[in-house]
Amino acid sequence: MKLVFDRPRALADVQTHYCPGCTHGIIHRLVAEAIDELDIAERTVGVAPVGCAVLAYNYFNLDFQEAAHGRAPAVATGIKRALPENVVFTYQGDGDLASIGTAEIVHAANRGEAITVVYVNNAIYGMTGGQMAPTTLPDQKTSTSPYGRDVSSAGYPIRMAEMLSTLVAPQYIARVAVNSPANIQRAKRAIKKAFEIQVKNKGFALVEVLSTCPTNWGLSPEKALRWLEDNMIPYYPLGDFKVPKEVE
Amino acid sequence: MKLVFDRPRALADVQTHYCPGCTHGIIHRLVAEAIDELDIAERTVGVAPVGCAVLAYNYFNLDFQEAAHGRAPAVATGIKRALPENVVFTYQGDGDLASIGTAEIVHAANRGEAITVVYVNNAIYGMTGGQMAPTTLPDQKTSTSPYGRDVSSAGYPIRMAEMLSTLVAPQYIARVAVNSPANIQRAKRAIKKAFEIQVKNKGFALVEVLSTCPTNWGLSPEKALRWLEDNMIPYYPLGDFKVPKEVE
Amino acid sequence: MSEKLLMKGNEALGEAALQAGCQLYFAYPITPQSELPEYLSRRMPELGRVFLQAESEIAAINMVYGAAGAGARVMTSSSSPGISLKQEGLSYIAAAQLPCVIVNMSRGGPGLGSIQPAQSDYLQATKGGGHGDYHLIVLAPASAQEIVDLTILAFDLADQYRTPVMIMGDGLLGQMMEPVLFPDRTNVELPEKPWATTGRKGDRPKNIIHSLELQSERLEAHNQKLQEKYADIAATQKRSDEYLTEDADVVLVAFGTVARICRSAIDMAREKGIKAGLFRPISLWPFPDEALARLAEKERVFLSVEMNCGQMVDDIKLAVDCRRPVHFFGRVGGIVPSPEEVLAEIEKIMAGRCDA
Amino acid sequence: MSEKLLMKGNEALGEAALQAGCQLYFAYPITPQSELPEYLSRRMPELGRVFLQAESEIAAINMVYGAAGAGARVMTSSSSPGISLKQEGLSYIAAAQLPCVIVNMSRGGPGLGSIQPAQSDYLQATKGGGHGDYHLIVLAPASAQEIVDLTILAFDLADQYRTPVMIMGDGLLGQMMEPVLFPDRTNVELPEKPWATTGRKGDRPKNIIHSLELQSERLEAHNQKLQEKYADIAATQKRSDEYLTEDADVVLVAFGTVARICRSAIDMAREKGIKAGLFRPISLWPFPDEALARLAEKERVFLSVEMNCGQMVDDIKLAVDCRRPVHFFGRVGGIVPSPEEVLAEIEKIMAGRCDA
Amino acid sequence: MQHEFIFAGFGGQGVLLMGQLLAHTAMDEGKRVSWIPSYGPEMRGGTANCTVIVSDREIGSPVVSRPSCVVAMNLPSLDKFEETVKPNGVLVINSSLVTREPKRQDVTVVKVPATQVANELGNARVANMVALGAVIEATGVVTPDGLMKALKKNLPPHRQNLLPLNREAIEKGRKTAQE
Amino acid sequence: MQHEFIFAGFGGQGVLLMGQLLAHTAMDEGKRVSWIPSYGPEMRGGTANCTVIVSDREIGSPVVSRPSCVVAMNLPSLDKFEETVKPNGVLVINSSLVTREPKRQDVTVVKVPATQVANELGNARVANMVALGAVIEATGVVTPDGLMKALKKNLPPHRQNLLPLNREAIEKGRKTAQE
Amino acid sequence: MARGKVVFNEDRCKGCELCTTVCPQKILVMSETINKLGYHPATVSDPDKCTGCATCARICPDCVIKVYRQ
Amino acid sequence: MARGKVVFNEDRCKGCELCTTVCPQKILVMSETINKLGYHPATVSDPDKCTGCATCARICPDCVIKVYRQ
Ligand SMILES: Cc1ncc(C[n+]2csc(CCOP(=O)(O)OP(=O)(O)O)c2C)c(N)n1
Ligand SMILES: Cc1ncc(C[n+]2csc(CCOP(=O)(O)OP(=O)(O)O)c2C)c(N)n1
Ligand code: SF4
Ligand code: SF4
Ligand code: SF4
Ligand code: SF4
Ligand code: SF4
Ligand code: SF4
Ligand SMILES: [Mg+2]
Ligand SMILES: [Mg+2]
Repeated sequence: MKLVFDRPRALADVQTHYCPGCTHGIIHRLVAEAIDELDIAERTVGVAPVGCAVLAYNYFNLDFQEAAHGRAPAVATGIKRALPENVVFTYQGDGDLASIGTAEIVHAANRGEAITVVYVNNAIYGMTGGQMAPTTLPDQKTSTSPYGRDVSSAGYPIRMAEMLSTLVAPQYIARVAVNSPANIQRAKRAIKKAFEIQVKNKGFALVEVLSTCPTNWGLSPEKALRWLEDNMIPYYPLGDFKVPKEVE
Repeated sequence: MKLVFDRPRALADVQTHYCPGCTHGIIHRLVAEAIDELDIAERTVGVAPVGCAVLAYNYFNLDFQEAAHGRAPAVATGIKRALPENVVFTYQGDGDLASIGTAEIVHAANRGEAITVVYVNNAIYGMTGGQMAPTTLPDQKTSTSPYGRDVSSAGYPIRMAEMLSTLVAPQYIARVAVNSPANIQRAKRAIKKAFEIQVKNKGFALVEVLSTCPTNWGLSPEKALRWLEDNMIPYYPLGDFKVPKEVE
Repeated sequence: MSEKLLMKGNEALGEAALQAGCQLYFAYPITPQSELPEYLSRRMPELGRVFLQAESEIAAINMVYGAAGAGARVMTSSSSPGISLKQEGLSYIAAAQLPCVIVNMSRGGPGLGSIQPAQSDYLQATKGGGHGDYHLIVLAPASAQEIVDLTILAFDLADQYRTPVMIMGDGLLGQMMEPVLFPDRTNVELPEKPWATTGRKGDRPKNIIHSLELQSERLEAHNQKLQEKYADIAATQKRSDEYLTEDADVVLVAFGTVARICRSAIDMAREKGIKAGLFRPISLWPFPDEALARLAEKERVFLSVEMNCGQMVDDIKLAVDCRRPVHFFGRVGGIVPSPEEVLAEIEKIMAGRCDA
Repeated sequence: MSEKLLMKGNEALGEAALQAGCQLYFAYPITPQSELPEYLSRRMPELGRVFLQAESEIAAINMVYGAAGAGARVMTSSSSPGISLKQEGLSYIAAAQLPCVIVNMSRGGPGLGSIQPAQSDYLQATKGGGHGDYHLIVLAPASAQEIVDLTILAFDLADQYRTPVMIMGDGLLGQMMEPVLFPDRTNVELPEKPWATTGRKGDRPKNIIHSLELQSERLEAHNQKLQEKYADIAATQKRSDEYLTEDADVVLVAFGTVARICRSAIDMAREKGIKAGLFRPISLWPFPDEALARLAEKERVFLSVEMNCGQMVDDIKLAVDCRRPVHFFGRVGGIVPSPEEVLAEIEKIMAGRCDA
Repeated sequence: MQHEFIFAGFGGQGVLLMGQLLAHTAMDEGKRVSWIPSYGPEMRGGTANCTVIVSDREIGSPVVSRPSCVVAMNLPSLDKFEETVKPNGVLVINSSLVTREPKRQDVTVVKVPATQVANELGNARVANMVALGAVIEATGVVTPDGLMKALKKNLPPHRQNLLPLNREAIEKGRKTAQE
Repeated sequence: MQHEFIFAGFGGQGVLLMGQLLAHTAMDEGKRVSWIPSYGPEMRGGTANCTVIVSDREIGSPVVSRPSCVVAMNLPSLDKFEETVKPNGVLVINSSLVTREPKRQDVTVVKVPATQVANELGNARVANMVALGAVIEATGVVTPDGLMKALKKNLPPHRQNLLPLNREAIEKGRKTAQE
Repeated sequence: MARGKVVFNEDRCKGCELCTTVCPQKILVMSETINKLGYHPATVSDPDKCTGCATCARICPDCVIKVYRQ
Repeated sequence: MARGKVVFNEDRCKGCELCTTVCPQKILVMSETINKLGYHPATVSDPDKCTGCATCARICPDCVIKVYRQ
């Protein structure tokens, strides 16, 4: 029998600190698979800001920079401008990218910075213990929205993929989810495409990945997948929002 | 003969420091007229960040707060939440709102903060002497884009009205220009509507006003109006991008 | 309220703020102060007050600026990296003379560091982390009860002097539960704020909140006014506490959490016959230098114990006019020194002293 | 280059950075340093290097972090409020030990203040405006030529110690034209940076740039490493200059622009028979305390002259071990003191001294 | 007189609550008290512990390196904290989960099959109360009466129905310690 | 020997350039020099001035409160700076625009109808060169030759055609001052 | 007789000329004189033709012009 | 004979059960034993039915599962 599925080389063979069933782990693997398949590990630099994935530098077999909360796109810009031949990607949470780091992602996208952004939207601040995120759904209870998110005061969950798609420069913007084997395969293709674009076209690409946080949602891993499907996907529709002509 | 046109009461009877022909002055008047017509001067608080209009507190007969660069929407949020019965508006430049203050405007808009935003887009950093703004047009020469804005490195001029219109909460978003008497009248109506919405619906409203900077564009005031018409309006189309049902 | 409650420091702080009349709270999540926003997100809506999670620390401090300028009692909180982000805003608030309360439950640094307790933002807080000549009043509680008392005081001082006041704690103080009593504040009258931007009604001249002064002479005059205010605060608002200093040969200087560790170490030293005492700055700015100078009149040695690399040492040296030896012992990175370690340090110093 | 050029300080700084091999520059516009980005926006594309106007000061410092981590020579510049915004980033850069150069052409504060020259960010720069125990090397030039020399030095020190270096000037130095000579640097070899994240090629272990240390013990060890580095820098990198101090009865202490004003005042004082001299710190951190202590061996008085409210005074007192009187004269808000005013201050002190 | 406790166990065993209840009781009985949780890195899982001090006078360090009593609800906790107990102190062990014998000879060892007792009572979650009963019996830090009062006061309204169960658990714990 | 100049006038009169050219000349003649503009609030319009110091030794304060020479290209400049000239200093006045007589008796007053001369030369913009000619004549701070060289060196390539005009302007200015 | 009348607050005029470019009657011109601010202010050359349409006032950035109409 | 084979890196399993919910053959179950991390690891109940489709491996967040196919 042939080995048909194994840990990608770009993923370090270590145990992660993620909670059981947290889909951060799946997304890590998809990123590593894309890097393996494109054979770019030797020239890739990852950037992970603080958030549950802050220790990503331990989990990838890649050069890595840790970034301050929200600033990964700026850090990645610095790296990419210094090393234009390298492949640079950020791995950011929703609190990170859609709240404190709004200016940085908007402007990196607007400049068409040739980086790949993996945007993990789990509708919550995972690392800090489950506070409301800009992406938290209406009426969703979190530790700082104990009565449920009140959209009249806290506003609506923000759809970053759609918003960034209004900009001219970005080449590829898509939203995927990792709640089922089929969606994971789609997510895989999108993430790979986002890296391919950097390798080929040198443009900005972002993949928003709907992800779970069983711990802070207070659900079992399986129920969390279902909650994602039933609640997040209707609000955050999956699909490509911006596709470059050549790569389509 | 009847007096048919005079300085609005909300506009202080003092000389401004604006350069000859700078349309900041026109926009000030339109804001003051709207406030007079709605008779809300006694409960209005203005917020102006640093930028050519930083001294707006001297030019309006209104309570006023100066804000740090980019932070007017946050300051206005603080005021409005403290004084929900008051009318609060910001008067922000393009460098301010569309660059350093990106996160603050996106999130004030996304929260549906019940404030009125007057966004003066003159495609340049006026106050600091004509550096490239996020809104500077492709190939436009400025003191920090001496060879013309290179979109491949500096990105494309950012269309804030369009981008913010993808959000759920904002009630009214429009773009106007003050380059001709007819457009000034339209601008007037839009600005008034933006205040009316706050008075009636308590929602977020933003009017982007295309404005001139004769000094830093290196053009006479009249030529500047024409440059605005010929170059800015084609890139920044005028019109309503988001209109509330009730006020339409 | 007069019943004793067992509360976490972070929650006690939140409740004290409410009782001090805090009407709005703006902040961004960060460990180890999250119990504070979490507590207030439950309590403030109950009271019809404003809890708003801001999009960032920068937005939060600027919301505080706006609300304070509008005349409200307002607070924000964060921890070290988040406090660094607020430095521009703090400088603006100090310059515009707006009363407000800022909480720093500080953590190990620099950079992302750790979330464990630390005191390594002492210099940032006391020497001005932002630009320009300004000060925050900085209060450092050492127990949950003191968190309550100093939080209420912070709001009052902020209004009295129209100045930002910082409560400086650490994760340990924030997480620890201790009994607290809330003082009766039903009869407290909050001061008028005729300068607030609440709408220019009738013929009151317009109110302006600003810090721009393009004419250097006016900016200098404004700075002089601020300096006079700071001198006034320094003259009247220095706070400190002492424990067994009277006959002490070695005086430990420590604030917050560490002061309590030192207290235990002192008890242990006394048991061993070493006359140790504790000087505890409660106001870090203004630094209680005169009280310390009085202690330096007698010949004794000083030992600064801190959860940082010695940031308070210079203030102590200056307070004692460089006339007495000032030693230092510190742990950093989130490590809380143990009483035993501190005792060992005391013994070392006393031994050295005998040698000398 | 060896021809003398008449250049503005800001432009000389830009050219010096280019000659020092600065490959990338990220910044956000602010007066009074705009000539620097404007100059570099012309020059860097000519040289095939990277000029990028960032969306904010925060983005700029984080771009610097990224590029420095990738092994490049990189610079940013701003002025007071913009520098306050960079504090979190600076703490991260110091913690991650990334070499880079930060320019602060400071202006009147606090808050928005004015754009006129000031030195009121001294404490922010030297005591750490960000969180945690860290230092910047801070260099304060007093002429266009020194701007050139110290800028080049800054890049070299940054690499040598893997640490951020700040050039601290003010609008006057930035706007002033003076002759400058650029040293010949064609043979300078830039140090290797085996730690840089340039892609994990072959079997070199991966490189990681980070400052998180969740284990307190490791974070403490990292802090100790940083402190050792700072001690090393303090031992070898203190820089100062003296003028007529040998026989001086009164020693003025001043840096940057003000040092030049003092020089003139000293000349005037000498003409009147007053023995005045100047001690000029060039490195503000590490503060040249030993050189100052040597001056304090003789009985003389010190006068700190600053464009702030006396921020350097404590450093002087500590350097002279509180043994000599340290007076202060300052102007703020963008006002540059005149030699006449300083002279008057000197005369006052000398008169007081005779009285005493 | 000062008692210093460390309660330690798995995340779900309710060790934090156990400490809090003791602190509440002691406070209501007029003692000075402090309670601190171990608060680790911003991540999940693993073990938990808390430190409780009960004292007649002002409490100095709330951090304790040499507690007078350690309560080890599981094996890793015993491994970690056994060495720290003060000589002549008390070591309370949940003998249902801790398989090995303690090494210390200079302390009073109290073995309580807390999990087993709780299971017998029909609710594994009250193992912490069983252990707490043993603790107060072994140390005398608070009165049983005070503990019962504090229990009632601190159970949230919708949990008041669990009062009898918890009471019984405490009583059972006390009994074991008397043996 | 140290010369301290303040050049002042309307924004468009080229006073900053005038000072820069003098600084360039002096530098090329081996002197120490410094030039600083008045740099005001972040806004436009109004008057401009610059300070130039030319010295044999290291320059201390680049800011000058008592210049040895003031060049007032318009009336507001005279109003503002007349009082500051050192006794026995030089006051150069653009008499085409300055209508009043100077008050100072203790300084050498040089009146140059700079604007008028420039207009006669066909280009109002060289009034600054006319005045500068007068300045070097009245103060001797640099040689006429040096100034001409510096002029040529510092005119940008596309302006070299203006060299003769500027030269003539300087010469005319020198003549007036000789009178 | 003129249907309208414009009154200039001359000392506030910055001489930007914008009013002159929009007057439908083309009756606004720049004056030879210099005002307090140092600018040539705008003025009306042929007051009788003024219709009081206020177009000039609406574009004036400095609120220099008052308009009267019958 | 089985068409596929799954091999578990048992000590890395966090017992999240996700693999068990997606296996088309429904042959994955949670073991009674406890692994080094303190979790009940997943295991295969009926190896013969495994098709080697790798669905389980694809959803496993912890890269616990290697899959072989003929
Ligand atoms: C400046 C700053 N503010 C706040 C924090 C605290 N903090 C750490 S991670 C985080 C957000 C985590 O949420 P998200 O980005 O959604 O990532 P997740 O953990 O959910 O994957 C926050 C607020 C910080 N470290 N720095
Ligand atoms: C934190 C900070 N960064 C930079 C500046 C400098 N600054 C002042 S105003 C301004 C921008 C002005 O441009 P814009 O917002 O477009 O307004 P305009 O002057 O064009 O009307 C800048 C960058 C500042 N004051 N504060
Ligand atoms: S807290 Fe949430 S996002 Fe973070 S590791 Fe756990 S489950 Fe995943
Ligand atoms: S600089 Fe430009 S925007 Fe500013 S006042 Fe002048 S013309 Fe207007
Ligand atoms: S009111 Fe109309 S007609 Fe009269 S001057 Fe103005 S624009 Fe011309
Ligand atoms: S538009 Fe106004 S400022 Fe401009 S010229 Fe006419 S009156 Fe004067
Ligand atoms: S490979 Fe397919 S059939 Fe085999 S265990 Fe995994 S999911 Fe089931
Ligand atoms: S999905 Fe992975 S971690 Fe989860 S139970 Fe299955 S093998 Fe274990
Ligand atoms: Mg998240
Ligand atoms: Mg602008």
